[in-house]
Amino acid sequence: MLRIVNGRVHDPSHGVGGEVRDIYIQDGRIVSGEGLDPAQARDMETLDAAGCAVLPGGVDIHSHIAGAKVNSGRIMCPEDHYGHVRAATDVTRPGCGLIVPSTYETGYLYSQLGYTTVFEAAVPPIEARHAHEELMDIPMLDTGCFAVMGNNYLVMKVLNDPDPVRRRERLRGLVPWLLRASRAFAVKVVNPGGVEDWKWNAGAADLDTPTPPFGVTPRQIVTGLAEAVDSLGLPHPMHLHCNHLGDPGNVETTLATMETLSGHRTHFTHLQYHAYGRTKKGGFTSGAARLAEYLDAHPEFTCDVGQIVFGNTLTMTSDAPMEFKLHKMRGAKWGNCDIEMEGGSGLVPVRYAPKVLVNAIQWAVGLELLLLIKNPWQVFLTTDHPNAGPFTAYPEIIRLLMDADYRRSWLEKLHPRVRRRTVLFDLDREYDLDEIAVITRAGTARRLGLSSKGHLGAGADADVAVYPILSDKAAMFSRPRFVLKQGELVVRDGQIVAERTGRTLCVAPEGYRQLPEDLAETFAGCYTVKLANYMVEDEYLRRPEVVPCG
Amino acid sequence: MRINGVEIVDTFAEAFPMHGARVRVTAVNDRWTRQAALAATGFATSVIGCGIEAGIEGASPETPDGRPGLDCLFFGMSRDALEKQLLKRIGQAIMTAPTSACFDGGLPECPDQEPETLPIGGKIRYFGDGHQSSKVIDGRRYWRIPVMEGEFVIDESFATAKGVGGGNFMILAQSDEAALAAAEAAVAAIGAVRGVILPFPGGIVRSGSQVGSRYAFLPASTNIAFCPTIRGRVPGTVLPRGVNSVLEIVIDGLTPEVVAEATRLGVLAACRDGVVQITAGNYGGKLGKHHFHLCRLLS
Amino acid sequence: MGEARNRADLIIYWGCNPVETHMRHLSRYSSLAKGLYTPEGRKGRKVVAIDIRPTPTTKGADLFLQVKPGNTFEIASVLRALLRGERLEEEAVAAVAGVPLASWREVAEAIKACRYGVLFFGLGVTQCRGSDINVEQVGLLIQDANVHTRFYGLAMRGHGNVNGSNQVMTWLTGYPMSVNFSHGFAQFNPGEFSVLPMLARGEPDAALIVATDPGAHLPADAVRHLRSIPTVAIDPHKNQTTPWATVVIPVAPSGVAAAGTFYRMDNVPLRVRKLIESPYPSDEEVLAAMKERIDHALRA
Amino acid sequence: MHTHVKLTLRTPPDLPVDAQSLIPESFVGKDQADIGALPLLLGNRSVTVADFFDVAILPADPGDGRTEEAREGGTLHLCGDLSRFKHIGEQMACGRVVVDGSVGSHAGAFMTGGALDVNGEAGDYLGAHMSGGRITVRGSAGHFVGAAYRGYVFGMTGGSICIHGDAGHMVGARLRRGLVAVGGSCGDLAAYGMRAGTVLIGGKSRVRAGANMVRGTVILLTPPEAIMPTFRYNCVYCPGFWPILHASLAGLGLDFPGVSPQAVFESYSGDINEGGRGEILLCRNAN
Amino acid sequence: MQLHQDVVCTFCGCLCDDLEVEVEDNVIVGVKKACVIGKNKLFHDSHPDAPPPSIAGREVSIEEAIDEAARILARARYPLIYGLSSTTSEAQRELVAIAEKTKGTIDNPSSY
Repeated sequence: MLRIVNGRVHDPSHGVGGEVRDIYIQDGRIVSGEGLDPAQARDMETLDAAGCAVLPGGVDIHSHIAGAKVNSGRIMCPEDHYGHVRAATDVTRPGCGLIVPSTYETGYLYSQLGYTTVFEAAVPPIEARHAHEELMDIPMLDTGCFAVMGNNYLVMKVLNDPDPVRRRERLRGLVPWLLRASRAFAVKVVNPGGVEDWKWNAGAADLDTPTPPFGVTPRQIVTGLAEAVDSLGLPHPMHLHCNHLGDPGNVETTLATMETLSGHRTHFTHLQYHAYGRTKKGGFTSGAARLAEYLDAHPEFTCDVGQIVFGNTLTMTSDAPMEFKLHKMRGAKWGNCDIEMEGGSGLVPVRYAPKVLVNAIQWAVGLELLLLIKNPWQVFLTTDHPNAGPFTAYPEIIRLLMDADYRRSWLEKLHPRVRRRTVLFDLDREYDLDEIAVITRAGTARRLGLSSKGHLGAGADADVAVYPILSDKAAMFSRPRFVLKQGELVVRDGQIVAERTGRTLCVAPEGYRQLPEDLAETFAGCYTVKLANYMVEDEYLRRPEVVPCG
Repeated sequence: MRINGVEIVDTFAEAFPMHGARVRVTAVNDRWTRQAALAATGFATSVIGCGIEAGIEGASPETPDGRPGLDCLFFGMSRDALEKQLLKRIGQAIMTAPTSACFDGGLPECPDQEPETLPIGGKIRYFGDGHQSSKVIDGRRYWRIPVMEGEFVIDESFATAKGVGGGNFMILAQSDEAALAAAEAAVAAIGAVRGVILPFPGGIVRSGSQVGSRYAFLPASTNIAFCPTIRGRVPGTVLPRGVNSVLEIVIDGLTPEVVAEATRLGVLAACRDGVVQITAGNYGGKLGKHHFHLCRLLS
Repeated sequence: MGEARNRADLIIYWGCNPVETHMRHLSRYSSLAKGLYTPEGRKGRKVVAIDIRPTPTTKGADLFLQVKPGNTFEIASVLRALLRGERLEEEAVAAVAGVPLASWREVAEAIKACRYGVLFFGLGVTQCRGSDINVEQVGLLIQDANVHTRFYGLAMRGHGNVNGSNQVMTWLTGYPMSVNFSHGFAQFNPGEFSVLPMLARGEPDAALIVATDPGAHLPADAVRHLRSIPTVAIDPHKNQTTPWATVVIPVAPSGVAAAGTFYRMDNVPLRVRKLIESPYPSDEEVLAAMKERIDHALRA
Repeated sequence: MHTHVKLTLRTPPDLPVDAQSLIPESFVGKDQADIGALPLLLGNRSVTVADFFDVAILPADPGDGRTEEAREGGTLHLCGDLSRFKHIGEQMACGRVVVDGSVGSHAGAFMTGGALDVNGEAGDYLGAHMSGGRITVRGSAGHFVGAAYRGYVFGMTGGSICIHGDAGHMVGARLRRGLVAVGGSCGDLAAYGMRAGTVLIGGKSRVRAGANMVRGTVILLTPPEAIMPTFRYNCVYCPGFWPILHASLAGLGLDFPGVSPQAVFESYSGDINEGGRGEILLCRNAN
Repeated sequence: MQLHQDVVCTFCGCLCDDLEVEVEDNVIVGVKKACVIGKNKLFHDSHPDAPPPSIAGREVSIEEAIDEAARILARARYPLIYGLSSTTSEAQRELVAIAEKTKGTIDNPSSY
């Protein structure tokens, strides 16, 4: 057994807000200290957390850490790696990179911030084997991945079924099959219909733009999949990247999508990129307030922000058409990959600069969402790593949320017109540690349906992050005193002291065990791999853990 | 004091600080170098009417492109005025001349001043309409502007320094022939001095001026105290009897020292037969910062 | 390649000869395949071939441009210029790579006119004068093409899992090839840390060769250096390296007697299976054991 | 402080050596023992300067003291065949490194100031990413002179590199600013993708000079194998800056007999795929 | 006799995954759908022509050969690890780990 003593515990799931409590750990889980013989407690291995905040390990709900497009990003940007290297030590392997770190480095960097669980947010099923291969090589973290379905041919074929009952039923069979084929944890939808549209060389998809070849609309795609996810009781709701990412005025599309989905549990990802109003001349303004208002009235919705971090980064998304647009706009390097019948992906390096008005507005919009949405259980901290910036910037963002003076000090560094286009600098709200705990672990874990994560109650996974309480919150969260992974000390004073292999989280909802004959025939007709070679085998899951459906 | 029988009045020339720059014009041969330099420094006798004072200082000791070069000095009442005129004159008179190029001649004689530069090439480049390009050689940026005959090369920036404008002396002579001969001799003598120019035609001015006028619209008017034809009716005349013609030499220079030296050589050369007196113009010492006492210079 | 099969109405084979080297490529993935939106198969597609000599692949093309060797970069540049609508002066650029400009115009027009084009390029592009810069230029060509239509490029990878080796190295080290760990972390620099120049400079003092046959594939001077240092060869078969290698370790052939993952040329990973039993361990098993022993030796 | 340190190589190593420590800054103010203890990486193991070199601290050489660089940062004098020593002079900011012998790759890479003089040959990536200072190589240099490491958009951003002998492929590739001058011949893709600056090749250049260049000037004093089809012919003229550059090169010790300050050049604009604002100047006098 | 369906061919980058392979007595006796080269490779891989484990030409056990290889690589000061092209990503991972441990250089035939 092991105990953490004298720390101020922030466990918002249990309403514990900074009281000094001891945490007891046995066999990788948190156990109750009640009735423990004091002598026995004294003999335990003890970590002294005096002057520290004790939080559950961080849970990242949306990040890009593994798979084909991440790896393409690594190849595309060797210059990101040269200056960020980690030499091998007795406990760690070498690593490099910041924006697209190598797999081991990804695990180490997350762990050094006190994160213990991270989800890869976009995996096309046909490339899921690759994602799992990389996830196996990310230590320190429990991981899982989301299977992209918003432009999947089979999904659209089923959605095209005119009989609503049969359509629902078949989707309830197909979605679990795709999740199992890719050993994924949740359903991801990226620019529904829009990627397929792009392959036909068409313009951007609106909610009611029919998508070839079936003429299924994005509205039909999102409602169909949301219904399926609901009825299957998946632990995590549909994880939705809306249409028109990054376009001025896209807040209208986002609101229309929300209205369509109202009543369905939905997670809107990197909402910052979908929260732009439009000036008369077509310029950017913030639409964050309208979305915040909508979320305040709709507890079934959650979002993560995708907060912009100033500096260089690499955008990578399954939203291939958006990436091409970005490439033409910036004249930057571009990579693209169309994935057969399932989607696409693109890569473009970018630099977000505070003096560029659009970037400054994007930066403000993310913070506005975090500050305007009243209930912290509905909004989560992400940078959509690495799209809006690397996850290593989380401590800096936390400081911006917890310190209004510091936030205001940024005004002079930004493009002057940002003041007129946003309301950020009129907001005085400051997050407290409990709220930070919600947006970085408790809230994300709950939204992911992970009952043993994001809290410190008895029975929880003993994933714990202990931070020294400092007035500079960026410093506080960038160098944890201790991090425990499944009850073992892995980070001390910000340094990796032990390497641990995490688990792969997946789901196993009831659905098709085998594709029905017509879909199998469709599969054979449009895929270049055999059905028998499509499903990801057990060999690709390290320490799998099936999270039950509700 | 007297030199060669010419009286040197014990007075001083009063001169003002002016902002100066040295422009080094090169071209394929002496002829085209001179054409460009003449055009650029033409109609630049007095800031009063021309906005700038300029002249050809002499042959360039060396040129960046190894071609024949002439150094021209430009003096304006402010850096702004200087920049405005240089842009016009280089753009209209040097860039337009066949085979020309234009460089910053530098101001080595003014090492004590804070170095200030004007972005002359940096602005003239826009004539290239987006097709201009620059070349940095040994840390110095040159602009290359495509022109119909080839390309026009000009330094990005030109050094400026505070110099001296309005150094002068007057040659009071018995006849106009004598006055002119003396003035020409003075101009020839001053030609040996680097760092100065004589902005008036051939270095000589006959219509010297006084500040102000009885007409509100004129800032300056004819220097009545020195005009022989109205000697009898002007109470403040300074002309002794027997003076029938006066010519003035005006000197602009980069430093007081070179102006003084030019004055000294000029006066000495002007002390010839037929010259009655040599004096200088001033405003009682109230207006100008620089005073050049003739007798002190010559003793 | 699913997209090539299902969508491509224009296929360009450049510096590759899949009919002889990737024999089922045409029927499964490209010109001859019948796909979802290409039910007519070959009839519904335009096929262009660019190569330095006629091959069975070029024979099957609608348009064959026989080019002079070593001009990949120039060809890509001219096609880019044509796609960008740049003025090319016929008097100066009468021919590129020995082919009249008019023919390149035809190719550029075909790209502009297609609905979905795919360019397959092979060693003729990647291994000719300019190597990696050629690939960069072909990449720019593809970008320029996407201004007009959807256009996609894919390198025809040779050996079964050479793409996998790029992928694995990239996620573990950050780089797809040519990585050095002298400092304890990965340094990447093709040329400096590439096998051919390193051997030519005589730098390595020991070598571990797995699943390739340098004795057969590398130039003589490179082999000479390998033969002068302790060399470990791991291979399922006798080859031109095993007779002289210092240590030879036989293994079970992957995909026949050992299971594991291979990456297709378009990055789709597939699991290869064990069909028969081998008396020998797999590469993975041998290397895992070797790693442990190296670790032990280094810690000792 | 004025330092003059001389290192004499005893025996050339048979493995590559990473010699990042061989810059004047590492030596200033150190005694013989400290200098001998400076680290080098031989293959994959750490060794010291003393393992390879005889170390001598010399009185300030009045001859070296003449150059501004040496006065500011001291002189490091290396003797012997250092062709397996990589990264000599890398990141140096001041002072002077003189090598009597050849150096390996990355010499003077990321240099920001000072001077590196190699009286011998240099390897690949000479002066890669350098932003200031000057490099002179009496012999030949390898590939990627002043170029960018893979992934970067820009290579060298300032300073000058002067090679009296030949150079390999990609001379001045992705140059952003500065001068790369090669007295002898060079390989393919000189000035590839350059953004601005000047690349001059005295001898024969092979193919694709200036390919994908955005701005800047490529000066070829000897006719190349071919000019990229994506360059358009302009005219024949004497560029106004050429006499100035000619004099500057002469100052760097690069003389081109037969190419006068008034030489005329064929001018080409390109690369048209990148906007066509760059130029190739092809000397006419030479033939 | 065993019939394996949907077998992945490992010869080239196409990885055709629809092969039918017949195995009898641990020997491949039939291959369908593969191209000529793929078929030959499968037969070749099935054919026992493995080199005997050896050190300096002397036949040894596999274990001894691995020991000696480890000794060579642990001692090396600039080892080169090369190949990787026709093996599994699982084996490639081990090779990267060996390169890290021996502080060596790792490269594959796609380098230039």
